[in-house]
Amino acid sequence: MSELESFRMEVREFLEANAPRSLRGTSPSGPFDGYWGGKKHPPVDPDVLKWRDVCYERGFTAPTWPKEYGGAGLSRKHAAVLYEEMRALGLPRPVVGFGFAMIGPTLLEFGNEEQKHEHLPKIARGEIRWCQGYSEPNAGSDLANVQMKAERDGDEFIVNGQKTWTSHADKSDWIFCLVRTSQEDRKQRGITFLLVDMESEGVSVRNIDLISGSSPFCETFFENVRVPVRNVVGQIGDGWTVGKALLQHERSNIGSSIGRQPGSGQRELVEKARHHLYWDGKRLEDAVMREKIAALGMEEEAFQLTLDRVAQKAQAGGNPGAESSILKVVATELKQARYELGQEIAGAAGLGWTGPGFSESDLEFTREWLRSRANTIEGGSSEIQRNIIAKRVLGLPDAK
Amino acid sequence: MSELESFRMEVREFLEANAPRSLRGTSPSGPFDGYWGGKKHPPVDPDVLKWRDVCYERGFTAPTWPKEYGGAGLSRKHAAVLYEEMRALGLPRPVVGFGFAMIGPTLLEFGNEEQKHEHLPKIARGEIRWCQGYSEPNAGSDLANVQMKAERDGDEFIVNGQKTWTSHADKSDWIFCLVRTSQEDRKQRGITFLLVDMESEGVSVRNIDLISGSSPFCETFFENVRVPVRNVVGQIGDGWTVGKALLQHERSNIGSSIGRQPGSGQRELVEKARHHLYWDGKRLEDAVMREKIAALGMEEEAFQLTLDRVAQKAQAGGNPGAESSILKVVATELKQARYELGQEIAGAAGLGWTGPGFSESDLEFTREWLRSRANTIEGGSSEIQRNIIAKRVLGLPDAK
Amino acid sequence: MAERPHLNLIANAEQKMLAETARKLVEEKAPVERLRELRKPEHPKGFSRSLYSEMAELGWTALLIPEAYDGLGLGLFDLVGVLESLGRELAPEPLLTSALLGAYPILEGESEALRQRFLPGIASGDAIVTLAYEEEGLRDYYERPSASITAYNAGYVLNGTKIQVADALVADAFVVTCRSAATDSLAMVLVEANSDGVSIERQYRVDSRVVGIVRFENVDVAEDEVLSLEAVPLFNKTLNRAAVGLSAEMLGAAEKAFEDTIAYLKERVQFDVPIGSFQALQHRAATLYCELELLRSSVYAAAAAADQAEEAFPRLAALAKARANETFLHVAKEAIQMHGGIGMTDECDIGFYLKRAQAAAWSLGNTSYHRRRWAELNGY
Amino acid sequence: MAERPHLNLIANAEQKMLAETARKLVEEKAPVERLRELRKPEHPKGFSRSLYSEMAELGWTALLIPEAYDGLGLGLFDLVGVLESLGRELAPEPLLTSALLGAYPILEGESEALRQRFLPGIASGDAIVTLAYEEEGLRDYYERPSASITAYNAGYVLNGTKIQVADALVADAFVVTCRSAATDSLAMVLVEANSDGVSIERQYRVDSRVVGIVRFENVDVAEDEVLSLEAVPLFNKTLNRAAVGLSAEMLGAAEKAFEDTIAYLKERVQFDVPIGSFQALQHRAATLYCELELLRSSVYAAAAAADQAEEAFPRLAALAKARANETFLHVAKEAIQMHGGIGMTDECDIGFYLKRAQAAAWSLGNTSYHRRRWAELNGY
Repeated sequence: MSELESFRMEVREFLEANAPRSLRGTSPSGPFDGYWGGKKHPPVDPDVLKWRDVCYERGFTAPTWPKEYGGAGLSRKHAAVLYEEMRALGLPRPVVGFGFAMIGPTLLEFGNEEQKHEHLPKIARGEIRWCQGYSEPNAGSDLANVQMKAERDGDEFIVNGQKTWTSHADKSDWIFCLVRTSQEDRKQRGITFLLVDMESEGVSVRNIDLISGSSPFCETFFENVRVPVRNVVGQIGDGWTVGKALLQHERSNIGSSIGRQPGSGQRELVEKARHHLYWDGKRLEDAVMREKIAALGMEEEAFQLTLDRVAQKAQAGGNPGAESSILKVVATELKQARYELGQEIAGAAGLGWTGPGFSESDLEFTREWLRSRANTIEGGSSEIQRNIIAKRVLGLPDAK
Repeated sequence: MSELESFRMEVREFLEANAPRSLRGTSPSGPFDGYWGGKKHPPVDPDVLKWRDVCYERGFTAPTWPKEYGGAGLSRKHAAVLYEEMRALGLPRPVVGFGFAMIGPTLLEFGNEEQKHEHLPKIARGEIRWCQGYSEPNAGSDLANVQMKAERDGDEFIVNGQKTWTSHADKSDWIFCLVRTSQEDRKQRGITFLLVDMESEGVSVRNIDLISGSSPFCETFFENVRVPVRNVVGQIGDGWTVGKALLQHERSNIGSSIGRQPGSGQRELVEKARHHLYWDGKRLEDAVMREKIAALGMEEEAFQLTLDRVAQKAQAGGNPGAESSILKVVATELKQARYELGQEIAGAAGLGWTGPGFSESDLEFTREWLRSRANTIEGGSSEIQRNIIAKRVLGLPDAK
Repeated sequence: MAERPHLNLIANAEQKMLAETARKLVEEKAPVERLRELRKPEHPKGFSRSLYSEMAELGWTALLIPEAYDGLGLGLFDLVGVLESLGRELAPEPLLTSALLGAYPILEGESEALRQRFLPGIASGDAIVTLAYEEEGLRDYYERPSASITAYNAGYVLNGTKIQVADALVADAFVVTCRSAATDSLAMVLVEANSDGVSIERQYRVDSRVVGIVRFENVDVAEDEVLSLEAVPLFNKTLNRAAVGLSAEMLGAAEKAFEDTIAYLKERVQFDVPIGSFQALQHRAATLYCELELLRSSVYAAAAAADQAEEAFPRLAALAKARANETFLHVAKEAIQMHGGIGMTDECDIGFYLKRAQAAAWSLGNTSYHRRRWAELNGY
Repeated sequence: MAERPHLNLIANAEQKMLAETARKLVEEKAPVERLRELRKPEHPKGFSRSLYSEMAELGWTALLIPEAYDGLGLGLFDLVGVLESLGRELAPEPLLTSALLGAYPILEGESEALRQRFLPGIASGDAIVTLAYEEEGLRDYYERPSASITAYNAGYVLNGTKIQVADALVADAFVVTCRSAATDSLAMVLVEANSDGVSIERQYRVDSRVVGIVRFENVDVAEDEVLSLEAVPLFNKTLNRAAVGLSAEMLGAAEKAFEDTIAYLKERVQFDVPIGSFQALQHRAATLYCELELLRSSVYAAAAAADQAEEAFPRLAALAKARANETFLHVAKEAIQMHGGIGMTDECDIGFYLKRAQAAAWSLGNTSYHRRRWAELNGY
């Protein structure tokens, strides 16, 4: 038995002995997506906390992180085995969120020892919940257009300005921000990556409602907020380097999240068609709709196969390659097309905002249809993605 | 009876008395599109020449041109009546071609007396056939990128270079060209509009085959061709002004040519479907195809109604308006879509290049399908048209 | 396949003035942001009754009603200009409802008594009559409803449930599509809202319009409240007219969403330039502009054909609605994309246009429905 | 709806080398401009027999044939890499014809005699066998041909006419789809080209491929020349395999047309900049790139599923061909538009790609056909 296989056995035993029964079968497609943690977290199922604790003890909440920072020091391959076994039992990740997925890896790469020791263990235990402060109202796709000012005053910065699209800011304890510490000729310069405790005086948060209803997004305002200079990650004025690296963590998550459940889009549409359309024995009567669903189902499968191919290439040790640049734009436009077609299938039944007279599942689908319009805007708009493909992959020249 | 109505009576009498029986019912949708004239014209039906002669005598070959240049000096409204009556009898225009439609109006606007007297009557009689020398191999959509050189030598220019896409150059007697007479900072400057007798030494012509087969297009080469300076139209170096005005004549013809036969596209497709697809009584069996034809037929009708609306606005004395800017791009893309759908209907029967095993009408349709790909390139590509709409109609800013 | 008739596609001076007046009034008193208030549960009507009265005073509700019933006896082209103006701000005042959905079947139906009873009130704006034709699971088989009437005494009894009935909560009466048990054909009858056995429940729709579930339980229908017992032609005529009216609203809405987007493209700066200078966006904007112009021609042509009583009218009505569905949705989606993140927020008005586009596309015949009708009318 | 199996989507080292060899040979000896010569009436074969022999020597014709019949016994994934390379230059050498259209039904059919008679020759490149399945007016009801066999003596007699038969003029034998009069079912039989009653006429197709009308007039078919008398499964299996092979050619062709276009965008200067710097074109090019990547995954997956004998194979074959149809046509149309005027001339190679795209899209099932199959296989 290889070392990896014996690790797998070990994990199985651990999970069998320690994973609470009540959590098994709840993830990843179940109702529970994992423990987001933080000081403001509402009262939580004690089994979730128990699950977090037993994992933390073994370093399994952040398995690839070094032991000294609360991880288990596992290789990627070992961590993959761990996750496979958790998935096999339908277990949620013990700790999830921006801390674990984004600022954690960034601190490991760019943080100093003090910062790592201070923040990483708390993230691994889910004690502190983090949110992201990148976007500003006047920036949009132009992320480097950072206007929020941080002026030096001795050992502190005085921060003034506004961030937007800060997901879950209302539930978070700390925020990592790009701030402007000096004006330079290129706007990518003079940006600093700063960690801010949201309990500091002068920080306030307002929820953003979307066209689809309430949302996790917030606007976060900073008015004369004092932040210690030691909260800078990397060099002062070199925050763009840190910020860009962090964005890689974000992007790589988006495309693959769509392909997670193979064939699910088509299945959902056919299910919808079963409810709302006429059937002729085993066949959908409306030939036009049948072809539309098939066209969509095919595109979805082609995309999932592309995800597989990218993954196999990466596994084979090769560069993930140019193919991966298409994932975000294809995934999001496909998702929109799926919701549009679903709405076409639902017809008048898809026009509800709340009850009565509309089914729960139709209402939810309608909200998601509206929400899906943001997919091609957030996380690098489709326009930005196509610019990137044109320039980086196809090597087309910059507009003069 | 209004003056216009009495003119109509007069025209009717004239046509009844003079229009050869053999030509009635041959146009505009018939096989004959009119007399193109010129010295190289192949032997022609004597009735066509007779028709030309009786019309020329009354100035009816170019009815709006002044009498002194071979026209009838009619107002636009009167000319419209004349054409209506010709159309009612299915008569072709007595003289057609680039002379009548393009260089004639341009000379009327920009030519000097000598030029008007020399060229217009010959155009009106169809004695001289003209072609257009605008495009060059390296210009494409960038029409102002004129490289063909004309160097002054006393009373003459010595012309060297190449024009392309010169329709019917092989059958034409004269060519009107944009030539470069000086290098300036803006390339629109230093262009001169020049008339060249194609019998001059050093002019040669080569036919261009298209992907759809043979074509009227030619490449026209100029090697040390001597052209008298008096053949300049407008000012030396100011040919862009003349050339642009001439292009207006071209563009305004393209859009409307598509709408000339209302409903014809859909009719043709349904006819094709009758041949190639299965019918269920009066209804096309294939619901998907039925919807595709309907969608196309609807777009066609919407376009034709837009043509009508533009025409009615113009008639009402108003500005033709922003709507007219869309005609070219919509007409050509619609035409392409129609041919694509026709090919979809024809299926394997639409794959022939020549016989045997393919019907004449399918073969012709296939060639036209291929030819239609050029419609969105020639006469101002769809890209150029959209630039124009974005900038001139929508007022969007230039790219920096 | 019929030839195209000559249609007058340009508004005359009176029509222009009417539309201009409407546009100013709507811009001033009915800006789209009003919907954030009107959509709340505490506004059961979903529109402003006083503004509607003002519209009625300007004659809009009377436009299509013959002079014999105190109307102005004008045409659909006149109304289309007004509806286009309402559409620009997505104004929910029930002009389309009353002037077309309710009044038209009464006007063209078989009951003179109903004409006298309702048309003057509709013309004055005092009465609101709506059409109840949607049912759960019916989709676009409008001529085969489950609701039905059976003979009873000298009249009939109506049973059935209609959904998403426009302006159900304020309607004085409903024109109801139902199956006549005797003839096994589509019938249309009128029922007053306060009749015994009628109950109404508000529905909350994505486009903030107030619609309702209307239940009819053993409701008496008198002989002279029957509009038609062989109602397929009457229903189709009603659908056609109303579809053109709705298309006009959609045209106005699409055009406003487009204008707002173009304005945003000029004003929003990214990467140090206005985003409207990016050619990819310019070309997409140009494409939308083309579609809008084609839609405009289609709507005006359908209205003109109605007024000129042209045989082509049903075809052109199908054309107008199919293109309105496609164009408005396309414009609305692009409008949000071009607005970027801000376009996704409820604070920004542009999202209302997408919601309305979806709802309007599924009212009075979706695209597929009208394409099928078009194909049928063109003989294939 | 079935779950997706694990499919190996990456070529192994041998497969890469095979494809690379093919690509080099084709680039060197079969550049697309060759078609201007080959399409002429004086080239009745429409391809180079000596080049085909060279391909056979490299083992390409033997790839799929079992070792028992002198083949290499490899898989579809191996062949797909070679076909992709041929596709890049639209090379008309009949590899797809022989290796799939002809060999596959013989291999999977019921006649061991035919296997022994033909497979070794196909493997060595000496014999060319093709499939005759298209008929006038048949469209894609492939399983309902007019050609038919009736029992006669110990065997059958075949009558009928097939059109656009690939490589008809050089084929040694035809696999023919026909109706069995006795069973009223689809049958597949083999007929040698030099049999009495077979006549062949060249057809000129838009894509410069040599195809032919093949007429069968009272042609004798021996008992052991019958591949199947209940041939729907055999035909579908053949169509699926061949469709994947054709999709691989189309992938290669689309990818080459795309590369040529990108190169042109970089080199062609207008308005003093390379036209590839225009964002509207950049975004369209990026969209094509995405479509190509999805097509590539689909083709490789279908080939892998065939080799892994996965149940999902028929679904994935439909996916590959449907997407190949759409993508290749889209790429080819955009390629011409982006080349501008020069792209319209016969002197420019890019036009060949559009012509081939159209012809390929209508061979072995159009998009609509494969979507319907997909829907069926997914239970709706």
